[in-house]
Amino acid sequence: MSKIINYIVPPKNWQLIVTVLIGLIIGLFLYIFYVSNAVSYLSDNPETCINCHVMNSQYDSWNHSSHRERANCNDCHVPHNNVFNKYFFKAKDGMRHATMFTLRLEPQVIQIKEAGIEVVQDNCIRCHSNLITDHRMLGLHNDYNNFREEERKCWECHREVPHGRVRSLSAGKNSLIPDVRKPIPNWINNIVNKIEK
Amino acid sequence: LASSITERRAEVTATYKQEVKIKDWEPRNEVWGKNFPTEYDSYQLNSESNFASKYNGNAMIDMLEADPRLVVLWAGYGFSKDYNQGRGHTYAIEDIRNTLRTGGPENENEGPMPSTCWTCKSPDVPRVMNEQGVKEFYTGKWARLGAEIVNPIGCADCHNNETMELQISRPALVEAFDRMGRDINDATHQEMRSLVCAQCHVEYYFDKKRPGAEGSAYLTFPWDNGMSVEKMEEYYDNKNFSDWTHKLSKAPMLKAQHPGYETYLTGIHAERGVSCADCHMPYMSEGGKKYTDHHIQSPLNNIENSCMVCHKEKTAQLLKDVYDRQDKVIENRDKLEELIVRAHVEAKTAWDLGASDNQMEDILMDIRHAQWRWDYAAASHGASFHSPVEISRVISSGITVAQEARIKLARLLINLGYEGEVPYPDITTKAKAQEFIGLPMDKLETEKDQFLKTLAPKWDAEAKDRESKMPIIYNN
Amino acid sequence: LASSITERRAEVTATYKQEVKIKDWEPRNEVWGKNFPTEYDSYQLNSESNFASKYNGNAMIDMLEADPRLVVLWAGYGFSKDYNQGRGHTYAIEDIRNTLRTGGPENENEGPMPSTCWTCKSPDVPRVMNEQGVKEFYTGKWARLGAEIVNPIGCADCHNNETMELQISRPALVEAFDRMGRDINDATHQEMRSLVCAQCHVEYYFDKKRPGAEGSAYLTFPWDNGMSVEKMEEYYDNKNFSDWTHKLSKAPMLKAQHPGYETYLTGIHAERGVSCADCHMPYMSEGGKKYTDHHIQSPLNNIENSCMVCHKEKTAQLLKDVYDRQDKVIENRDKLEELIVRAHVEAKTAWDLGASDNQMEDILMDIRHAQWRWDYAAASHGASFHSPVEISRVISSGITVAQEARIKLARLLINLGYEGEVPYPDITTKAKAQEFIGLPMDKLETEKDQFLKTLAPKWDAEAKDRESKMPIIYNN
Ligand code: HEC
Ligand code: HEC
Ligand code: HEC
Ligand code: HEC
Ligand code: HEC
Ligand code: HEC
Ligand code: HEC
Ligand code: HEC
Ligand code: HEC
Ligand code: HEC
Ligand code: HEC
Ligand code: HEC
Ligand code: HEC
Ligand code: HEC
Ligand SMILES: [Ca+2]
Ligand SMILES: [Ca+2]
Repeated sequence: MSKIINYIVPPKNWQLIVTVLIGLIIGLFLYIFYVSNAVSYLSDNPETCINCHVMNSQYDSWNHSSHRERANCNDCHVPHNNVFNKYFFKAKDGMRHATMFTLRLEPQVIQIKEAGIEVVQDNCIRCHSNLITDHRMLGLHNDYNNFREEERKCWECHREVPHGRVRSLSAGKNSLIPDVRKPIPNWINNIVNKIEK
Repeated sequence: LASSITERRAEVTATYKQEVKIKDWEPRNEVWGKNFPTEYDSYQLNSESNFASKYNGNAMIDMLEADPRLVVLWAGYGFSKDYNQGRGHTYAIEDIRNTLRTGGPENENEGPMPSTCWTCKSPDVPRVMNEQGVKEFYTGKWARLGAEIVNPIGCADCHNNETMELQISRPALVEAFDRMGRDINDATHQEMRSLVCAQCHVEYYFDKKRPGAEGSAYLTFPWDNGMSVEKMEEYYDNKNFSDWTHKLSKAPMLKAQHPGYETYLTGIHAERGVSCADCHMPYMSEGGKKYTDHHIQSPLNNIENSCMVCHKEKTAQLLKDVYDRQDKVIENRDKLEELIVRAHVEAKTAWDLGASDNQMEDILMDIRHAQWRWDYAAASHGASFHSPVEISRVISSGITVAQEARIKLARLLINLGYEGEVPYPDITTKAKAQEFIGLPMDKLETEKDQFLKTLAPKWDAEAKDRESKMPIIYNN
Repeated sequence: LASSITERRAEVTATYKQEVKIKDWEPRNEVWGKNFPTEYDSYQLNSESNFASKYNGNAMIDMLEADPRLVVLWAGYGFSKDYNQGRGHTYAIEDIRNTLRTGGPENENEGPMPSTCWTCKSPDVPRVMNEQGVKEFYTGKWARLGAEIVNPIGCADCHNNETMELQISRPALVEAFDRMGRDINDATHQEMRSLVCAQCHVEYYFDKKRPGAEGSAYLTFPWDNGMSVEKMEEYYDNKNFSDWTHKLSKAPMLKAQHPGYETYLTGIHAERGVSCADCHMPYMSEGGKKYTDHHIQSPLNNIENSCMVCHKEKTAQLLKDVYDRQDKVIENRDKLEELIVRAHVEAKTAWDLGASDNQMEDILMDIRHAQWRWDYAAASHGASFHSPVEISRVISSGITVAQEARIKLARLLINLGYEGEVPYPDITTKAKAQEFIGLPMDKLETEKDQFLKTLAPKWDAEAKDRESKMPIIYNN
């Protein structure tokens, strides 16, 4: 055991530098976490999604849809079959979105990915299963509803649900998007302004 | 949650008992209806016959009266006697009995039509095919099966009786796929929602030379080279096949019969994976449950449930979209129709002036090809909406060929001593047109009346007797 | 990383300063570009000339070489000398100077074309119109304004210099709306996103009889009766107007010039409110800011940002959709083209055999109408995608009329003693076709070279001098 600790603990003359470095890394991480409002990413509040302006047009279209009162982003876009899966999926997606956003890799027209499609489809069914399940058919033939529930995407017909059909970073550009908390704290602003002057 | 769903499903299986057991080959729609009352109720609405859209609908419309030029185009062929706007599936039996095309048979060996005509009219067909054999089904006169085939198009045509899955009940479609090197078993569910229709809403001909089935009128879809107007034409040309010889022009004619599926495939909706059922059998809801509308009709009578699920435009706008396309396509289809009428009449004039077979050969082939194109565009009833760009293409090429025929005729006629334009016949009414081509309408109508009063009721009685012996098994 | 996030946030809220003051009538795009560098940078990309789609694109393509039948169709008219695939807006000046159609003027009173030709080529146009007057602008030879008009199509053509709002800078569009009883001031913002294009991408003619403007070649859009192929034809027929007399057939011809806006209006995208800019100037984003792509080109070079905003399909599928429509439409447009070539040659043969004016009159009107329809379909470059159903309709009717002419010609030719078909000319290359119609290409090219070496550089020098006196006012 102590062998291992010895192995990890750097030689005396390095200890200060390493401690400072670790402190810096943790600090920077926390800073990024803060600046990017990552905490909010863990919540179900739709406002968290428009933390990134790239999600504005989806927010806007959802905000004008009949689902606004009934389903938030995560109701559709995150798996709800168990709690672990929910947060795992969120973290995975969140990481990719954040990375792409920061590296400016987002395309003009964002398209939902294969994995996301399945999640959403499952969620449509989760809420609407009553309507689309034909019990009589189930009694006859257990697979009958496969088609309605799996093979075909609901939004092949319900093309406007919930985001409408026009998709681009610029769609709904005049919409009222709630003002997300200002990301740059005043003390940083002050420092920056001082340096400039 | 997942387990909760499974549980609920099991529950459901238990509660929803099937009222009756549907046996193999059950042709009676009302028997299926006992298990599926919602679908059956909507199916019954197919008997409505009061909706007329601009060009289609389910109202009874005498198409020869509406457009007497058709009489001339089909001179020498059954369609010049009688042709009506198609109606709902529940009319299939009534309409085929009533049409003058099937004549007035007095017994099972009489009449102008083969038994094959029944193929697309009833769920009795798979039953009888199973009993008699396919080749045998296609053999003999239409009247031969009159007592066997009495239930209008229905459940057994499209559904498996045990699982209710969509299934193909007609051999012609399977055989055609086979010859194209394709297997319907590979079709996706969504494709099946169109393929059940493709059993009937397709171009066909009666092959009288099929090896192993000589003597029968074997129902065949001419898709071996492809489904485009050119590829099917090539198929028929290669086989030297013609449906009839035109009474005026003596051209070896082809009749295009409702190539609905073939033309639908070339349109944007098919390209985007929209099926026939999506528009003609949209989901409806009753008591918070979705079911498939079995009132199969013009979607223009139900734009809200069909188009508007996918398109957010207003009803009036969508109606306008359909009519705009139909108007633009049909404007030139009408022109082509007139040009072909002229070509037939000019060709007749040439024969009358002593033209030789040799001089006429090319001209007659042009007429054949032009009318085939016209009919492909006209008989595929929904196609000026299903695929307006392809249908326009077909019509343009038809006009080119029709006019080529007329250029050749113009040269020939002058050489035969005819000066100027051949006058357009007076065919302003159906009666005048039928007289022009020399049809004995009174006789045809009398024979039909006779048939409907004597033979048809016998068929019904015989069928009633047979069906009374087919028990309905109730699940207790 | 952290700073990148902060930076991007900052970007969004950043406001920009106007670097320069843009004066009224400022024609220089680079001056506007100082205030709007993002738009200007994308505008500069209009100089790319390397993208060729199946039928369009911005690559330099000699259309007469690609399709020598055009030479025959336009015999006796400028287009038979030279006609290229249209390119980006930045080429407008270069291309109009280079084309053999504008000839090789040696001074301001020479050359085949009127000054009106400049109207759609530059933001200098509104400036000069303001200075000289509109009627005056349209008066005189093309060479007269060579030194005035040097900046290729740009900002002042579409934008208000103070507000940057879209605005109309060309009187012809406003006048045409006026005659139709409409007011462009009522146009919505979305309509403006097409109307700025409708200043140029429209059918036009030069009215030489305009009351009050006699002696000028007054730019006029023939929309008084409507914008359809029939309504514009009616307009020209009523006015007895023709662009030229065909060299072979002597028909009084019409040239259709890019009725892009008129045909777009008949398509589904216009019906659904999609504007030219939606497809040809899609939104882009740079640094968190959205801007309008000012690289105006074939959307096929940018499907991801244009089509995919509204369509979920893959790039390859959307490309196929466009090509499918173009292929289907152009197949018959090509056929029509051939039929009209034949008609011209047959008509020439008839004249050669001594046909009378009287005998030819109807035939020549048919040829006029057929070629007008063909050109309406062909010159409206994007239209086989913008509105495939309408364009198909137009082509079908063109084929009917072309063939009517040929039926009449067949009768006439035999009467004049000509037996059989008139042979199709050998026009397999541009050179052969130009020889066939008797064009002195060497002479035309020498004159053009001379012009480009002598007069054109003088224009540039004069313009440079003038612009050097137009100050750029920097905001401090
Ligand atoms: C850090 C900025 C940011 C935040 C916060 C954000 N997104 Fe995204 N999102 C992006 C970017 C960038 C893309 C484009 C990624 C791509 O195309 O792969 C994207 C793409 C997507 C997609 C389509 C791609 C896929 O993965 O299927 C969905 C769905 C999505 N986001 C949903 C959400 C939801 C729901 C939230 C809130 C819980 C959210 N986003 C919050 C930046 C963000
Ligand atoms: C009712 C279910 C539902 C809700 C609620 C919902 N979405 Fe979506 N979302 C969908 C569907 C369905 C798609 C796929 C749309 C498509 O392909 O046309 C989608 C796609 C997306 C995409 C990818 C863009 C695209 O068009 O493919 C993003 C990003 C996205 N949603 C973000 C959000 C955000 C942010 C919210 C909350 C403000 C939200 N969604 C709420 C169902 C939903
Ligand atoms: C969290 C539960 C939930 C989820 C997930 C959900 N819905 Fe809904 N949906 C509802 C409720 C509740 C309503 C009724 C809303 C109302 O009437 O205001 C509704 C209404 C609808 C309607 C009718 C109203 C309209 O907007 O056209 C459609 C269609 C619909 N949902 C389709 C979908 C589809 C498709 C999805 C998946 C992409 C989906 N829903 C996901 C709960 C949900
Ligand atoms: C391959 C299937 C098929 C065959 C074989 C077939 N039909 Fe039909 N029939 C149809 C379809 C599909 C329609 C509906 C057409 C429409 O309205 O678009 C129809 C419509 C009809 C109608 C009603 C409309 C009218 O024309 O008056 C009659 C009657 C009819 N068929 C008689 C016949 C006769 C007689 C034969 C034999 C020569 C025959 N059918 C062979 C499929 C077929
Ligand atoms: C012309 C073809 C056709 C005929 C005839 C037909 N059906 Fe259907 N039926 C369909 C199609 C297509 C579906 C949708 C299947 C799917 O998508 O899974 C369907 C679905 C059904 C379903 C499943 C539940 C639902 O509503 O979606 C039942 C039950 C059903 N039909 C009963 C009947 C009965 C009973 C009859 C006779 C009265 C009948 N069908 C006649 C084509 C047909
Ligand atoms: C067994 C043959 C058969 C099958 C299978 C079939 N049809 Fe038909 N269909 C017909 C016949 C025959 C008619 C004409 C009946 C008449 O006019 O008497 C017809 C008529 C129609 C009509 C015209 C109804 C009206 O109101 O004018 C429509 C629409 C139609 N069918 C659509 C479909 C669709 C969609 C499917 C598949 C889901 C389908 N059909 C399957 C044979 C068939
Ligand atoms: C083939 C097209 C199609 C598909 C696929 C489809 N629907 Fe529908 N849906 C319809 C039609 C049509 C209606 C309207 C029924 C009515 O109003 O009678 C409807 C109605 C609904 C409604 C009720 C809307 C209201 O206004 O009350 C909901 C919710 C819904 N669908 C959800 C779904 C879900 C969830 C899926 C995927 C599992 C789905 N749909 C797949 C065609 C479709
Ligand atoms: C299941 C979905 C669905 C249904 C149902 C549907 N459409 Fe469409 N429609 C589409 C799609 C997808 C397109 C292709 C355009 C696109 O990609 O947005 C389209 C295209 C069109 C177009 C443009 C094509 C053209 O020819 O110019 C028209 C018009 C149209 N539909 C009208 C209708 C009408 C009318 C109905 C009802 C009879 C209908 N649609 C039913 C999905 C549908
Ligand atoms: C996108 C929607 C759509 C699809 C998919 C579609 N149709 Fe249609 N269909 C229409 C419309 C709209 C009409 C025109 C109805 C009218 O004019 O009244 C029509 C007309 C018809 C007609 C003539 C109806 C009548 O009233 O006489 C038949 C038969 C038909 N379709 C069969 C089919 C078949 C078979 C398929 C698949 C192979 C199919 N349709 C696919 C929308 C559709
Ligand atoms: C009403 C506006 C307008 C007028 C007036 C006009 N043009 Fe154009 N011109 C255009 C447009 C728009 C295009 C691009 C067409 C396209 O590619 O679709 C074009 C393209 C061109 C081209 C490049 C393609 C080619 O044909 O080689 C030349 C050169 C040209 N015009 C010369 C002229 C001449 C010479 C005149 C006078 C006879 C003239 N233009 C009058 C609008 C106009
Ligand atoms: C002032 C006249 C004018 C205006 C305004 C104008 N154009 Fe053009 N356009 C032209 C001319 C001239 C050309 C051909 C230039 C050449 O080939 O030298 C052209 C070429 C084009 C091309 C062909 C480019 C290529 O890559 O082949 C497109 C696309 C185009 N214009 C679209 C538009 C759109 C969209 C608008 C409005 C947003 C517009 N134009 C406004 C005159 C104009
Ligand atoms: C052929 C027409 C045309 C020309 C030429 C043109 N623009 Fe634009 N411009 C547009 C259109 C269309 C828009 C979109 C306007 C809207 O929707 O509000 C636009 C928008 C803009 C905007 C608003 C911000 C944006 O990007 O949406 C600016 C700034 C701009 N243009 C600058 C310029 C400059 C600088 C030039 C010259 C280099 C220029 N434009 C040339 C048509 C044109
Ligand atoms: C601003 C939205 C928008 C843009 C951008 C757009 N479309 Fe469309 N498109 C539509 C609408 C709306 C329809 C009508 C059908 C419907 O209602 O779904 C349509 C219909 C179509 C159709 C069917 C019509 C037909 O002719 O059969 C095709 C194909 C199509 N679009 C391809 C494209 C392509 C390729 C592009 C890019 C060059 C494009 N669209 C750009 C909105 C758009
Ligand atoms: C729905 C999308 C869409 C709309 C709206 C649209 N276009 Fe196009 N346009 C296209 C496509 C796709 C092509 C074909 C490009 C090709 O073949 O490379 C095209 C081709 C063109 C061309 C020829 C381009 C070339 O490369 O030479 C011109 C010019 C043009 N369009 C102008 C216009 C004008 C002007 C308008 C409005 C009046 C307009 N377009 C509206 C999609 C559109
Ligand atoms: Ca009908
Ligand atoms: Ca071009």
